[in-house]
Amino acid sequence: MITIRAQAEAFDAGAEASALSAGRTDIGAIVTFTGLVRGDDNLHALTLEHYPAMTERAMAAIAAEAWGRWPLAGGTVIHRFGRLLPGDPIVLVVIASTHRGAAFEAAEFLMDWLKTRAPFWKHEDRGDTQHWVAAKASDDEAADRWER
Amino acid sequence: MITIRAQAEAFDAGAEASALSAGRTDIGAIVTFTGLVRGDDNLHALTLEHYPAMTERAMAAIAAEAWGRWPLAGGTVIHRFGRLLPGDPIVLVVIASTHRGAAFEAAEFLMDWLKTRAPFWKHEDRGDTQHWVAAKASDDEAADRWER
Amino acid sequence: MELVYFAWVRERIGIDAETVTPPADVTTVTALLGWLATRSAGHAAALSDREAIRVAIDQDFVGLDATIAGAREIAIFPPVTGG
Amino acid sequence: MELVYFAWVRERIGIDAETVTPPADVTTVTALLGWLATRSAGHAAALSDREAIRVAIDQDFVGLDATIAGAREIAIFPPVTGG
Repeated sequence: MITIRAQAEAFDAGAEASALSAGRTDIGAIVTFTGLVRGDDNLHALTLEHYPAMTERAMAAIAAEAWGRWPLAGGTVIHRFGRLLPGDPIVLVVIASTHRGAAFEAAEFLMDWLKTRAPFWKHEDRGDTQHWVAAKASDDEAADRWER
Repeated sequence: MITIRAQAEAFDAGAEASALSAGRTDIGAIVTFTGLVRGDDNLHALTLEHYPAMTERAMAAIAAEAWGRWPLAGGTVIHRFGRLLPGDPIVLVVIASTHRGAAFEAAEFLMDWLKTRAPFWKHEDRGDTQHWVAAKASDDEAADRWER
Repeated sequence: MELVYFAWVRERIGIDAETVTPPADVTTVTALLGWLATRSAGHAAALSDREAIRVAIDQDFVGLDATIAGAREIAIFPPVTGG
Repeated sequence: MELVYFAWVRERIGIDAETVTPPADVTTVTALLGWLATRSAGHAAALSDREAIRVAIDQDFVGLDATIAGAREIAIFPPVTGG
């Protein structure tokens, strides 16, 4: 099962990964992805807006897709919303599997689809300028790799 | 820089990842891979033999190759040796980069090459049988993906 | 039906939600967007570039040709940028 | 030169290291393995399947056609299985 959460609070990536494998001896590989706020170009803060009624539903659909595609032993996906500062963690994907190939692929897939199919919008405060982040063609291409 | 260590002691994957990004705001993505001992088929213990005079030299060469291939912000690779039990962590790869694509690729590359180019040998104790693990063709194929 | 707006769509329209009753001949998302754009200058500015508009009906993404019949909540927003 | 053995190569030979002085006509890894195999039944058993043997000279992996001239330490072992 892949647990999903949308939350304002920070998360502890190491604790989430440890929780997945605690007491189990059937897991051979854990892949953890943490996305962080980069402070380049004078970024003061990044605010993530989301669509509360839809967010966890969309994240659960993406998680279910991953669960159906790869033989996974467990997973946790956390996406934050609200105001974040440079260096703050934004998103966490932890995937446990018997073998490393499935864990790496599923984690990459989840990130690619979260970026293009979960209802979050980033707003950047760069001090003298404020703007909504535009969707990237490279993210669409990354997501399209997994179409079938 | 990618820090490499061969050690008997366990490691704390979360602490290693946090240490990489502490005080920095230029990192957008951290990928952590943890390999664990699986307890299937009645495995009692897994003992990793290594070639102490060569181990860290070989790990450093693999790390240097990754550093040259992708734009990375930092990394840590830890490989344990000695007697391990089901559920114990064996190997850790943490890679930090500006973007997620490079971090995922470099982490996968490091695991594929560690499996085929670092002087470690696994010995399995399954109670009534003891044997050296044979190299897998699938690991050679995974490593060959990165040849150029 | 309830309409909800996010990100710059919300900012340009100036409100985050409204309840509307479109005319009977407005049966698709495309028709709804066309009708909404006539409601105010803010609506018109928010919806002028249809390529930049995404829509969810009752919390599921839909295409612009989707029917709005039976919809309780329609969300209108830019392409998502989370992750 | 110093020879070091690992994993089942070490177990079959029965020792983890030895110092040897091969004849002058033994100049390559392949020739060294052939000469070593004549030293004991254990050496012969360890080295019988050349496809399963890997070699490092002075802590660098080498192929079977590598020269052993100047080598200080030659390690002989099965394909690695770490990770």
